[in-house]
Amino acid sequence: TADLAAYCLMLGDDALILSQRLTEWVTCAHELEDEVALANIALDLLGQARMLLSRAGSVEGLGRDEDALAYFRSEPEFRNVRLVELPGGDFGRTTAALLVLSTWRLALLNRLVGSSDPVLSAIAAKAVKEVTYHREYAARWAVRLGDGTDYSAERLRSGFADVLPLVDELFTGHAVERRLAAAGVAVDSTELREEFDGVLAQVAEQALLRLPEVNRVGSVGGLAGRDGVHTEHFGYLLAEMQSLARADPEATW
Amino acid sequence: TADLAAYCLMLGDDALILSQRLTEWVTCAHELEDEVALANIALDLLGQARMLLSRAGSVEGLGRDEDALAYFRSEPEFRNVRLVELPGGDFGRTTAALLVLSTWRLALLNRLVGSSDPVLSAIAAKAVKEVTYHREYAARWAVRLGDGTDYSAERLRSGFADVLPLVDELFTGHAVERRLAAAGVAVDSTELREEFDGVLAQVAEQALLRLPEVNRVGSVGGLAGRDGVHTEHFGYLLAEMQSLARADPEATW
Amino acid sequence: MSTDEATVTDEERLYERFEATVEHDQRVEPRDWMPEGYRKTLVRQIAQHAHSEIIGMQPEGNWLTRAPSLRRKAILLAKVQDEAGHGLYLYSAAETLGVERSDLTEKLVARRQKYSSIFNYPALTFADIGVIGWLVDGAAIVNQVPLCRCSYGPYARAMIRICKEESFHQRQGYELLLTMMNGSERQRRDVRDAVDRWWWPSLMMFGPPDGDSPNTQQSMAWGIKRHTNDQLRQKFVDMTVPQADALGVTLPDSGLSYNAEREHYDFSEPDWEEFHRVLAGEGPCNTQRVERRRAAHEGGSWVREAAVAHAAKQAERGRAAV
Amino acid sequence: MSTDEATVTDEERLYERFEATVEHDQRVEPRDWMPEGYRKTLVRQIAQHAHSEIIGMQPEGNWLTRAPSLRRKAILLAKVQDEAGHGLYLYSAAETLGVERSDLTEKLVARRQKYSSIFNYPALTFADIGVIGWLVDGAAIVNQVPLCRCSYGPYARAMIRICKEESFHQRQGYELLLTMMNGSERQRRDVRDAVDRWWWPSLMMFGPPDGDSPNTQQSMAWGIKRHTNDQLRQKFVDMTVPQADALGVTLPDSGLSYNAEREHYDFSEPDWEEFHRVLAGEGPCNTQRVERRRAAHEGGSWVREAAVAHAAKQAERGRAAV
Repeated sequence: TADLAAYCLMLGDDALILSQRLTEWVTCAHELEDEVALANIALDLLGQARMLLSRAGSVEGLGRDEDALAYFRSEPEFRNVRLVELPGGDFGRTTAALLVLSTWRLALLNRLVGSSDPVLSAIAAKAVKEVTYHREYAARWAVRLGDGTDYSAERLRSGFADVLPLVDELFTGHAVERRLAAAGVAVDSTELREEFDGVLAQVAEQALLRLPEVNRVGSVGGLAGRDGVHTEHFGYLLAEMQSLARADPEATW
Repeated sequence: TADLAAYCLMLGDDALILSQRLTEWVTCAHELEDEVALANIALDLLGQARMLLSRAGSVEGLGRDEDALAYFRSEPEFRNVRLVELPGGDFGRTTAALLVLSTWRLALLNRLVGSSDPVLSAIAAKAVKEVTYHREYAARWAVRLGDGTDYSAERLRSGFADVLPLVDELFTGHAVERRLAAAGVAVDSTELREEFDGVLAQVAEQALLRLPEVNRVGSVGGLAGRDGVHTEHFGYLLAEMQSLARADPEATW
Repeated sequence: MSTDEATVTDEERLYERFEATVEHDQRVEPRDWMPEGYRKTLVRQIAQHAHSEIIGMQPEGNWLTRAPSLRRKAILLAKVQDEAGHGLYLYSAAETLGVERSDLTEKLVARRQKYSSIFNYPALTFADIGVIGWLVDGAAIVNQVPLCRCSYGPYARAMIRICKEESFHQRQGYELLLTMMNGSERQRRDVRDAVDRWWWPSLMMFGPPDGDSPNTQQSMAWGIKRHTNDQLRQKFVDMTVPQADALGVTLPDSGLSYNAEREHYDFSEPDWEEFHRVLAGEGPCNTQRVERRRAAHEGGSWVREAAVAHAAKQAERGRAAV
Repeated sequence: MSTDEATVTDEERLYERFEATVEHDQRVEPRDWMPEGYRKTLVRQIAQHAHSEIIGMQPEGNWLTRAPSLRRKAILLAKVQDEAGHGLYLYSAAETLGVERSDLTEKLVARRQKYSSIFNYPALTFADIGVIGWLVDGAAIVNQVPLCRCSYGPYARAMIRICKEESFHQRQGYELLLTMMNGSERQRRDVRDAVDRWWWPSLMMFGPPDGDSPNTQQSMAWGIKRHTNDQLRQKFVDMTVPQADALGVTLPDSGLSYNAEREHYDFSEPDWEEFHRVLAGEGPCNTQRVERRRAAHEGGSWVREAAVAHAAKQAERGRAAV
């Protein structure tokens, strides 16, 4: 059950942190319709994060609820991949990050529906519909940007150049995953690579995008986001996100 | 003595927050020499802030030291002017903000040397030399930018357009100041306007800069920075600055 | 009879029909004839209202990334999203009057059209989120409920939908404040402080006193407005004072007291000089608010251009394929 | 005798004099003749060293705005400032060899010159600040103390000044760790975690094992280098293990133990594959580090251009006034 709690945190933290990054677009996107859409996606992911964090807390049995886990864990206790920590503010990068993460997550969720854990299975079933839309939204924009103007194609390419170096981390098959996958509870992420590569290649083709060659962002002695070893960007995101909750720990909200 | 503590916080918080903004330049300025210079100015201001906050804490008598005041006050308890909260990242704006604040502060410190409070007087005597250099540095850059390229002149002008709307707040003559000034302890900031305007006009002339006409940034029902009513930027700055100290209140550093 | 005279007579007949529609509380629809002044007034008012929804996202948006619980974050995000939606309905309503949304956006970012001045105040603590819901949305509802019976159909219909969501938001805001008042000392301090800062600007949301509001009469005659500024302000005060009591906060007006004779609360005049200063551009956040929208608009132009270019290419391919 | 032969003979004589200087531990100075290979090796090494100081500001710079006490903030700010200063001395030393600092900066941001790979690791908690001071500055000192006797005068003199400041920084780092180990549970956790992350990269700072370091012999012959990589690494381990014990942390190497026969600590091999990956650009922060410097350089070009334009105008005015 320590494994199950850790696994729920992995999937929950991915959603929580990507949601936080997408939220930054609200009030400053290029078009109101996209502020609405990005807020929607952020809300979906926030909802998934809440369910997964709650589940992690109840499995763990230490009395931590979703807020204790979101607001009172320190950086090395977060289990999200580093990809979702990338700074926002660039719609090319946001499009690339959202396409990559939702393609991976959808492939995962589709399999997780069959989990032997009924809670994970139910969460996955609900999330599949949402993430299908997220992937469509990102793919649609990838095609518009890639097959739009020369400038937008370059911005999309540059967005992928920022995101692709962090993609391998999604497929490392963390020990926790593998143990749970063997028990029929989780999905071994190494199995998702083929589907992921196929979808990405298809979108890239439609977007007339040649995925750039990039240097991987390596791990630290073999450890990365899933082990609590994050990027330097992450501390700032957490400082902001947790600031009020931590400023007044006695408060009730 | 409540007044004296409040006054020390005003001058200390101005220094602390401007120091924090200048620190943001270290590792990303246009030239190493300027990273060194900006770090120097930030260090001077940090030193002034530490003395003034310590003094505020000891006058107040509640056992709060410089760190308790810097890291564990909430936003409405800070007494700095809003000018120092302006976002950084634009060297035209940094130049304008530093020129305005150090011109004002030098005029004030020169008078504060004569304070009947021996601690304030000593702090002022030391700070005068430092802030003289800060003002010179900012003035030198204002002239270089204003009398440099067309583009740099426009960036300087735009920096002043961001800063000037907040200048009046420096000269409002807060009730605390006026009471302490009457007792010979503080300087009534309304008396500094003439000298300030003179220095600024002189630098503007050398920089071939016509100070732009701007709308003032108004107060909130008569209240502004000195009353703890800040800008929306300030909360983010504090969240970042205080994050680690608040994350582990039991820690010793 | 010259053509000109015929036209005039036609127009008189049209005007009479328009007046009858308005008088019988029927709806004027986009295809109906309407006087130019009516159209212009409506365009200005609906645009201003739409801009207010969009700019109004910013003070609340300031707390999205820092909301102190995941539940509050979800509530706030949904609310800000609703406001974007309201802006979209209202821009659509304005477009039925023959203007382009892109043109209205340009006017907003060039400061050639206004939005509700209240959004030029900063949201400084999370209590402000509650107070904006309670007081600002509360005042908006008092202003807007009569607009559900506005003589212009598309505007009235947009308002019905918006008002429903606004009262939901208002209740959420009040509920947040109740929770905070039952929380920590710091939370109570923040609520009181936020009420002090937002009370007077909320009263100003109804506009200047009736004596200084020259357009009110015409708007009422046209069925756009149903009550005067002062009537609405009184209604808001009467509604809000008991809510403040229930919450346990003191409104920052020593002149506030129940007048048994009038059966209304007496209250002091807001600082109308501050109101006019903010209106003239010297509020605490005017520049910041418009600049943020302008930066988003200009910084995002490459994305909009890409979408247009892609659509054109697709259309081209479609034609080529036929 | 042809001119060519005369030149060769001159050069031979110069070379002999150069070798004698080096052999007698005297200093080669900028105006002295030196072999082209010596000059090139020095330029590369000094530039790499200067770049390391500048890039090395970033992991620590990451905590400047979040330092948890004002005293620690002042210490850290002064330290990062010193590193900028070290970079400046070293660029000056490189310039005595006939290269331009601006050219070296261009090479850095174009990734055509390297810097110490350790700075491609992230500084994730404030404990990292202490560990960087203790281990990274510690390793740097072991590397650099012999450079104070380097055969090239300007480099040797720069190193003397730098080493003095580095040992001050190292003591500050160790003192921070001592304080943290006496602090809260979280602080101790962060220290242990930081030691685990930085230990192996610190060992890698001495470069590949002697067998894989082809340039070492030549550099030693020229008096640039005084010890092999493995000698220095051993020295660092011997020095550090007792400090780790005093601190109460366990270094993450199960193979670490004192060898009474060798009178040295035995230790395991670092993961040289990771070393080569990071060197090849695939460390956790390579792109981030260079991009930050590139963005600063390119984003600040308008400021440098303004300074140049202003100086030119001033010079023009000066000439006009004469």
